[in-house]
Amino acid sequence: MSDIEDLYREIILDHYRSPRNAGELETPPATKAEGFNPLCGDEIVVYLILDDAGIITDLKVGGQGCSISQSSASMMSAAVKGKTVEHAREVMKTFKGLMSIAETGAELTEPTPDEIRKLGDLAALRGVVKFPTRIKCATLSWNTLDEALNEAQA
Amino acid sequence: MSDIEDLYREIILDHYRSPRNAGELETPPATKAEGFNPLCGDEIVVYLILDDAGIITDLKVGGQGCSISQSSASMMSAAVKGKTVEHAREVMKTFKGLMSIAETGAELTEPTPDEIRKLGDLAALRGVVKFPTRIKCATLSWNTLDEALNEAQA
Amino acid sequence: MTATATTATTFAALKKDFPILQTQRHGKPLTFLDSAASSQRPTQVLDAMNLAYTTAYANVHRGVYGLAEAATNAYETARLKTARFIGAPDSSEVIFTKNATEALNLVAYSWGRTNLGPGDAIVLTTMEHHANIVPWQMAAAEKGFEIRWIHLGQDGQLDLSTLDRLLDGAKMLSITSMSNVLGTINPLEHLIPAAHAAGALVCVDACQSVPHMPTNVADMGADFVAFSGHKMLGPSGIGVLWGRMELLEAMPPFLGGGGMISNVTIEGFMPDAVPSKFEAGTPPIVEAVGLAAAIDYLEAIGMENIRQHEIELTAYALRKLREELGDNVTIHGPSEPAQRGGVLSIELKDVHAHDVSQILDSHGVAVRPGHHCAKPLMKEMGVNATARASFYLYNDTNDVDTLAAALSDAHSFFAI
Amino acid sequence: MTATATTATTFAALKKDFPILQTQRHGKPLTFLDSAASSQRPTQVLDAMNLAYTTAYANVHRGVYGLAEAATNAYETARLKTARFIGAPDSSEVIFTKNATEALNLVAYSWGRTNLGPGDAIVLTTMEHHANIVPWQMAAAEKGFEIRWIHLGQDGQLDLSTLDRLLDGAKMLSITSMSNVLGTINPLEHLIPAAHAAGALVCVDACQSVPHMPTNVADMGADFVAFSGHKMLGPSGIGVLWGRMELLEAMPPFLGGGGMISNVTIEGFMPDAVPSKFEAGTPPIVEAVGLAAAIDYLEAIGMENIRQHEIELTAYALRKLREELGDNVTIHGPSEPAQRGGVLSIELKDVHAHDVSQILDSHGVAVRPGHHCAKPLMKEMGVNATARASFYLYNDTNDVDTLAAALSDAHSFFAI
Ligand SMILES: Cc1ncc(COP(=O)(O)O)c(C=O)c1O
Ligand SMILES: Cc1ncc(COP(=O)(O)O)c(C=O)c1O
Repeated sequence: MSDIEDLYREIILDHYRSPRNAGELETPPATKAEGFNPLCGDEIVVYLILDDAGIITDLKVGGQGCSISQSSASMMSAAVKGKTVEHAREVMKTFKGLMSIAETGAELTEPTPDEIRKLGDLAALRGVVKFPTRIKCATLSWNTLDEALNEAQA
Repeated sequence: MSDIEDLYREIILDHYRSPRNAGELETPPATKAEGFNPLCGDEIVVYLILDDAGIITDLKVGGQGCSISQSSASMMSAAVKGKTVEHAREVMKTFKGLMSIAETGAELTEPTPDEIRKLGDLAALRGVVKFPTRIKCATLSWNTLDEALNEAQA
Repeated sequence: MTATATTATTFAALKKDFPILQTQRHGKPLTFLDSAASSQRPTQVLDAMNLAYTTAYANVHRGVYGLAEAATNAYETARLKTARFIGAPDSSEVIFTKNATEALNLVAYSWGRTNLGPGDAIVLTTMEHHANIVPWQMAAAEKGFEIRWIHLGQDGQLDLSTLDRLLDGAKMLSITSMSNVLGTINPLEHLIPAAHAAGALVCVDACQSVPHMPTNVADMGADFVAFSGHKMLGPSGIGVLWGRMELLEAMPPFLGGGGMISNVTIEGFMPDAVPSKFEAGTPPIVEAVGLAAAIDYLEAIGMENIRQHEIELTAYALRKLREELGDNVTIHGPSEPAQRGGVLSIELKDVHAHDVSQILDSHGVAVRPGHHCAKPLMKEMGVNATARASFYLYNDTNDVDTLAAALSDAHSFFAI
Repeated sequence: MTATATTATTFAALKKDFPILQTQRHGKPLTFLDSAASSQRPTQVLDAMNLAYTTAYANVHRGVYGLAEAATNAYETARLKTARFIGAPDSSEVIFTKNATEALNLVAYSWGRTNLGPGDAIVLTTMEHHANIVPWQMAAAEKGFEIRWIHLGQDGQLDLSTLDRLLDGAKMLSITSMSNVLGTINPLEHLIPAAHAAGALVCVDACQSVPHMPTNVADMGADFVAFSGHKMLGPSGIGVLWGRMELLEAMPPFLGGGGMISNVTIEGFMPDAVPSKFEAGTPPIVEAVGLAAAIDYLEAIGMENIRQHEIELTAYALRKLREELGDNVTIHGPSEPAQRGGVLSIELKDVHAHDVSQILDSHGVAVRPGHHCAKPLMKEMGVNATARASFYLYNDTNDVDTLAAALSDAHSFFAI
């Protein structure tokens, strides 16, 4: 498989063409965060509702951009909707590890095969790591989610 | 003769060690102009008195700097003191021609052997032309004289 | 290389002068189509810089010794050459900066902050590169003057229907000679006299035109002209501001430091004459030598010939892409090749510019996706990003064919 | 070249890495003693730049294709290397400018004009290069703050007897780490805490120290540090500003344009994060690559070793010139080699610096005459010009011997 086929796996194109959880939520009650990639103009808007138990009861994603940023956002939404904040942050950490991004101040730890398996569809984005400029596309929705979660918890 | 010996001819060193017409004149009646070489910090101050007939009846030179700027100033003073403004400007033009400098807007005309002979001691500065950065040293006193004359005639 | 190289074959032969164009990407020959962002450079330019570094380098000005004289001479010769290349009446009007952006900031800081205040207005176009917008927005925020905008009209051209109203009372029109997104060549021969008639000065961002067509600032009649060395076969790290001497003399300095003063005391400083006044610190010495070598190279080919070559290549590309991709491709900008530069902003149906560029890269084709530092323009065009292919003298119809084939592949890849 | 090169012979062997040092002047081998103005560079640096231009050049950032990624990577690697070289806690604190002068202007424009006004004061020393005087004078003329001066004291050192009074209420101390005229190394370990205790920030003009001795900005405790690539074996056209992130984040941008924004509309712009915020336009891409190669070269030798070599050479030179010329020579600056850099400002009795330099040139010896862009200092020294000989890692005792012989010749030439 060539690098480019590895980058654009079928499952990615599927999320790109039919994004999950696309749309908006009313704010309030929802919390909204906007992410922005100044390099390419990609935009991601995350709307979410967090209940008292710390569960992301609803989540929608808006914005526009390339196949990588949009499919990553779609997969992200599927991976965290209905889950706890804790779980969402765990997935975020694993996914960023897959993208070779360490938490601030921490050493980079490569995700274990087991952790990767738990990523589900998101694991298909592993080919991105060979294209450093695209890593920002793949992580944009996650950084935006992070902001929205911080705000919802603030 | 090496370039450097050609540059520092004995007559130049003589003017450098025993500058002619060194000093100041009271202003007024004298006109004063200051010249400045920002590249090396050389300074020339020209004081002169012009009578109604257009004759430079007195002229003194102050300032400090390298052997080329100081000897050139000394030679300049000897060449124009007691002469008419017209004559001074003529010598200036010949001298600048020797330094490969054309009047603004004019073609460069190399001085004829006859003109050079008329320069007297000043002709000894011809070696300077091989050292482009020193041309400014050699012409500094002349540019200052020019300013002083313009002012005296204004 | 001959001075009369005009045919496509002769231009194709230039490629061998550019070592980087012999390299490969993903096992494919490199098809470099991003010269609007920055061009590549021929061996002649690299050799000139190496020669300077290995035989004639020292800090310029102030030195009496041989190397310093040689370096100063090379630097000042570059100024003379640049002046002649753009038809500047006086070589002292050529100021070397680090890039075109610094040149435009110099105008906005030194001329702008001195001459503009509340009640004043300047005119920009929405087609400007950020380098010709942000410096003015910064000055406007500080000094309280108004910025008026000429908007985009039909066929990638400016809408000049309200020009007179916009210019009325304005003190400056700052405008690009050629859009780096659309390729549009603006009608300066009409705009400059109109601005002058209204009492406004004209600053031209000539980044995209100086490398690609003959330039004569005197004929053009502009007051300031800015461009960059790295887009015209020169090295990175050097730009040029040309300005009318009378204006430059009246302007305060911009950067302060060594080389721009005639005297400094603890009480204050006196600026030196133009151009030194605007060249504080150690200038881009060897970069100027490289720029001069680039100018020699361009002049040997002839700017008219380069322009002609790029018109032909653009015409061929517009035809070829349409043939190959039909309605699946949109190319923004003027439809008439002679009215535009060799800059094609491409939109491929259902494929984001970022993905287009990525797929093209796998074919060895280098095009740039994004907003091209022209976000206000992108907004008026109603797009978020385009994939921009841009040509220079070393490109040929083979490059266009490779581009067309790669675009087809990108389209089928995403269109399944 | 080994990492433990410490003996004079090993240093002498470095000369072969510098092609320009193999050249001749007036039939004599070149003795280059003007590195304080600008150094020469080894083949390794030139090769790195050529490699970048011929295999990995494109405009940085924003590009998806291979060349653009490679160029961006090389540029950002240079930032990382520079940050590590100066001990910066965070590589984003390293901003690439065109030279040290732009770096200091950036501080004076962006930090200075935002934070200083009537009633405020900053402290400079009369030992500063014009690059650390004029930008502040320009800002002071505009904003109406006061500039206070630390004057020259004994033995080429600053007079710190009134330091407390000068710092009282001051908002900034901007000071050179090493004088480019006297070689004086200022006691920053004392001055920086004193300034901070008084509530002032500290900006260090490190042009003359970063190339010649170990630098650790974190240990130093400064708030801003500026230096130039061309004085440390790097190319012309690049300088560095390091600043504390907290300060850089709070400062407004300086130059506006592409690359420094996160958004632009016709209503206004939003700046990008540090360091992009301060790097408008196409940066000195290949210059950064050259600087990184220069840093590699310096690190392989070791900055401690370089410092040691220069102390030894300076000690030798002070002794040798005294021996050869006795009272006919005055060398300004600290008498103790360990307290100074390898910069000798020479006055030869009865011979003007300009003439000294000229005669030395005929011996192939390159020294610089003049005020060295430090006119206030020259005034305090009571001289108009000096002939400055300055050393770097490629100089050796042979160079000093040649200098001494040439000075003797200059003296006898004029003293007859
Ligand atoms: C102490 C000092 N500061 C500032 C500068 C200015 O550096 P640049 O000319 O590279 O901007 C120099 C060098 O000339 C210097 O020696
Ligand atoms: C039209 C236009 N203006 C200004 C610039 C800025 O040039 P530089 O990045 O060399 O400062 C560019 C290039 O990016 C451009 O295309």
